[in-house]
Amino acid sequence: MTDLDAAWADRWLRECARVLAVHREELIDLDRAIGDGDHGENMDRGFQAVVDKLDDGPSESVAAALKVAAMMLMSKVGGAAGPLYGTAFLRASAAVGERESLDGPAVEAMLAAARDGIVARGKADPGDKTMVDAWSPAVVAAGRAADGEAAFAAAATAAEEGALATKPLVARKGRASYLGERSAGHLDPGAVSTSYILRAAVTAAVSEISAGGRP
Amino acid sequence: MTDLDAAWADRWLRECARVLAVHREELIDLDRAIGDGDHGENMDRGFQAVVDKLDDGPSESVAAALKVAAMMLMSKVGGAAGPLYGTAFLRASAAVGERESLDGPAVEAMLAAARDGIVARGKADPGDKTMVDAWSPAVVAAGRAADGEAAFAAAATAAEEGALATKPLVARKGRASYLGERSAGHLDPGAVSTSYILRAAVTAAVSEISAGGRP
Amino acid sequence: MKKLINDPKAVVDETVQGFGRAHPDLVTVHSGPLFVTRAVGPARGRVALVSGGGSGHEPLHAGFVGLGMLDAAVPGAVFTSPTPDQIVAATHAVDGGAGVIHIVKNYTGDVLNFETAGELCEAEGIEVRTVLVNDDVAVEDSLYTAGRRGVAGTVLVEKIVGAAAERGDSIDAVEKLGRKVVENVRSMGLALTPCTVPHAGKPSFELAEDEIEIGIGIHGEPGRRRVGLEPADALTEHLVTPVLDDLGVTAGDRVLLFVNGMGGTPLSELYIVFGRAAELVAQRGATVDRSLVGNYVTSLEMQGCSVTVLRLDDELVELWDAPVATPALRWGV
Amino acid sequence: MKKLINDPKAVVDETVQGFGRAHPDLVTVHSGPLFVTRAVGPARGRVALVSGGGSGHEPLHAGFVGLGMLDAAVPGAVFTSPTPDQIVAATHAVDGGAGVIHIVKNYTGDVLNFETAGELCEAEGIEVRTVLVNDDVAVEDSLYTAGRRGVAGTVLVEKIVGAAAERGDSIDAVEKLGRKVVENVRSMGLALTPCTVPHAGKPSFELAEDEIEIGIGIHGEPGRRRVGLEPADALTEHLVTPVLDDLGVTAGDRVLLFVNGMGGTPLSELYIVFGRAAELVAQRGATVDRSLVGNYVTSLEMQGCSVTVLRLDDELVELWDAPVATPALRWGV
Ligand SMILES: Nc1ncnc2c1ncn2[C@@H]1O[C@H](COP(=O)(O)OP(=O)(O)O)[C@@H](O)[C@H]1O
Ligand SMILES: Nc1ncnc2c1ncn2[C@@H]1O[C@H](COP(=O)(O)OP(=O)(O)O)[C@@H](O)[C@H]1O
Ligand SMILES: [Mg+2]
Ligand SMILES: [Mg+2]
Ligand SMILES: [Mg+2]
Ligand SMILES: [Mg+2]
Repeated sequence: MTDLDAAWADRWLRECARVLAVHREELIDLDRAIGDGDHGENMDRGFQAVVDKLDDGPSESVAAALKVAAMMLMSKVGGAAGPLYGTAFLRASAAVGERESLDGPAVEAMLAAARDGIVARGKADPGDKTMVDAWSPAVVAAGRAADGEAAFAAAATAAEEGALATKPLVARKGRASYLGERSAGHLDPGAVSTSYILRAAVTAAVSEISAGGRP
Repeated sequence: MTDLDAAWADRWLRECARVLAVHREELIDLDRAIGDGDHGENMDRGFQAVVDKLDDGPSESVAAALKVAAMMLMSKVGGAAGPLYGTAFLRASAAVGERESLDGPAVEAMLAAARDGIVARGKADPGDKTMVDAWSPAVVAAGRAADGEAAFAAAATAAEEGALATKPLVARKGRASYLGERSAGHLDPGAVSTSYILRAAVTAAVSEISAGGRP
Repeated sequence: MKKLINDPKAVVDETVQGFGRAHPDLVTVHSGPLFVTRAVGPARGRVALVSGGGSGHEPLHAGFVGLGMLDAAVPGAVFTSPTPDQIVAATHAVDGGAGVIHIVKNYTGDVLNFETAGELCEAEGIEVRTVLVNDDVAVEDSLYTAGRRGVAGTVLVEKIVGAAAERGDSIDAVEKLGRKVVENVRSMGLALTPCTVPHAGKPSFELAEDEIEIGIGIHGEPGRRRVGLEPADALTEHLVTPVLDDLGVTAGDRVLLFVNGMGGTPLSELYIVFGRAAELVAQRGATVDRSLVGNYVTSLEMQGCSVTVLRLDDELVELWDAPVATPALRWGV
Repeated sequence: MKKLINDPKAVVDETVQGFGRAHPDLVTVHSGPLFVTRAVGPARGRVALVSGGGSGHEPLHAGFVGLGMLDAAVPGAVFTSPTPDQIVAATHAVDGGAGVIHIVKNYTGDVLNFETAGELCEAEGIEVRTVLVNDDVAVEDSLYTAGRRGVAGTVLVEKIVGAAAERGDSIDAVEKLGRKVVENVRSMGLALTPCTVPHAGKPSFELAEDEIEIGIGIHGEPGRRRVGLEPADALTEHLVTPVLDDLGVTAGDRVLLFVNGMGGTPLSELYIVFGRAAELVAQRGATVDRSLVGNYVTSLEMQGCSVTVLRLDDELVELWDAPVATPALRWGV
């Protein structure tokens, strides 16, 4: 079992960048279907900027790494996802505080803070077909695990299921809501990118070899 | 053998309108290949206007009918073809003068006057891939026939052959000339419309039943 | 994907740089972060106007920077709202001490980024007010959506509010006027073809040769419904009727009628639509007092158009007629 | 064929009527025969300017009727020059006794119809002079062609000659100035897509997804050659180099750089082209003193652009900067 420490946090963010680059086109296509086709491009650009920043040197703490991510996402992503993920990582960083590494309850608290930040900014309810539909079950699932790695594993799986469950929903927030009934039948891109981000935390915990940026 | 008189002239112009409406798309396509795709539309619009004018009542003389055609073509066709055919019919009308009906030499003189008018306006030489390549052989062929109907028949056939012979030529006048070498391999639309106009004169002579306008 | 571009990632930068080179007398381009201001300095002593949003809608917004209209424009990536740091930098650059108005189109992304920027500016002592434009009547059920989108009406808001800021109105007055214009402007659009975002490389939606998408926004997103290919007169009615109904235009009203091209539609077709739209306005007994026809709020190379109607009164007419000197809209000076 | 039109045969009429309705303060539309004049009466005591040509190039020519530019415009059928009776009627309507200049793009059809009209006007005692615009360097061998075509440079001729007519220059002076502008302006264009003439219903030519047509005119006619899909910078060079070479632009020259859209190209792409074109001008040691970017001389919905360079001197700059108030070009008033 790996410590979810500062080095892990750096690996997590780099793994996010790798995975989002891999899934760039998929997220673009999901967003083309019910939005404006930029989500994959936005996330790829944002996390690539995070990696560029991390290249300056290893982060001093988990909180420091998460704060770097927050600032870069906020200033490089734009669109709806930028402020939402930016706020999520900023609140997550604050929730982690001085902790050197994360156990199960700390992961749950961190994810809950992130989710609350997204809801505070975006005012979406569960079922509105947004990234909240991935974050909410993730927080609940994380609460059932004892150690940090298991908490993230449970959260990622719950987020994946939450993302899949957005398919039949009619969107009520964000750009997809303009489609009305026509938004049903498609996955929400932000919920899918959320599941990639949480799964990346597990990958980073399992494999200690840093994944680097773009493949 | 029919008299090429005022009634024939009216039938000729109506037959032109009918035939050019039938061949509207073909002439558009020929002009799309090496020009701007309006020749069929221009000729159809122009001769339809001639027919509308003729509907006011039968022409008093061959010259009068041809003058009506000249004025309507000049004011309804536009493009290169408008002034060229307009001038051709104006000069033809003048060449016919007071004649009540046309014999072979009169047809030759009329076609020569039309051709000269086109050359005076457009300054094209034979071989430049223009309507002149249909008119020039038509004038020569008409000179070999004794009666008017035979003169038109010979002229129409020569114009058809002249039009076909424009295919390999590189255009040196009109819009097609901008294509340079790429103009070779296509018939000149104006030469083709000329051959339809001359053939219509024969049809009008053979069949005394007026063809009317648009089919 | 066939476009006059170099690297899809550099499209916005190269566009804005070329724009700056073409209009050095009117605008200045700032980089790191990217924004555009008037060529003259900040708005000393008067309210300044900042707008922005995703790129791909040119000339919106940078084309409307200049005397009598915007003080700064903040271009985001294509169809992606700009980031707070860009908006903060632009707000700082033009603030002349009398406060800054942010004109924001109602999209979640724009709202969130401008909101964040506004909080940061306020924290630094700049008074910021927001005028939210939401003129798109295609979004019917705002209870179940993020609310109506801001579309072509934005140009009218920027022009009229800009004239008020230019003549020295207070920030309260300018903000109030902004809300008044927003309350009186409505739009609706349609598409004949989709558009292709450079980084996506694929059309934003598929549309058969005989289908029209009605109720589109300005981001290449699909609309609310499809109809068959109909004559321009019928299509124009699909747009004008909901706009006039929603705005409640009645006999005696004076309006500004704006037919906007989506980028790939020839001007000739916009005039055909304008002619029919003007007839429909006249049928209600209202008068077209002012008009605007052209490609002002576009979706890249999309073919289609939108119709915008603004209810006028003497004040709005005066401000509409006031001098404006921007790259895309100019008169009186 | 997907277009915002009603009857293909009525496109020109409906466009011009809609145009007249949209700009009643600037222009008046006359029917039977069809032409457009300024809303104010004839050009009393000064030289009047009439231009015209096939429709489908909007805003050319009617969009340039107004103070400081044209007195009348004569629209033909789509891509078909107008007829002599239209031109004669327009010339009559604007003649103010000091003579009329016909600005004619060099196409056989336009030349022949304006020539015929000019003869008829002269016979009625109106002094008519013709300024023939032939700026298209894509037509190389004018010995073997109908001569160079008139394309986007026409706008610059109309603006500058219009300013001279407006300030009261004599017909000799205005005609001489027209020739000077023509001698100093060159253009070249390319297409990414063809266009579809409404009455033809089919694209004017076929172009693969990775082909560009270089050296096109403005009537949807094919160009001189095809190249593969290249970045905007390389494509811009294909246009700018022949233009600068033919005009003989050298170090120290001042130029007006005009990037014109063919109708379906987004403004953003035109600015990318402008940026590169300006660099290429600078590389020769010349200065871009004035600029124009936009869809001014179009080919319906064709995607593509042309680059025009006009060599400037103090006189031309002064006339370019002079006030103009037309639907499509406006400043200083
Ligand atoms: N109000 C909201 N609350 C939570 N998430 C939202 C909200 N609005 C949008 N989103 C999320 O943002 C995603 C879209 O992000 P993105 O495409 O990058 O931005 P934009 O919609 O501005 O183009 C959606 O799939 C959705 O998950
Ligand atoms: N200078 C000329 N002399 C004789 N015929 C010409 C000349 N220029 C063009 N033409 C004829 O005109 C025809 C094209 O007519 P049309 O398409 O109606 O006009 P435009 O070329 O103006 O579109 C050509 O096919 C050619 O036969
Ligand atoms: Mg999106
Ligand atoms: Mg033609
Ligand atoms: Mg977006
Ligand atoms: Mg033509």
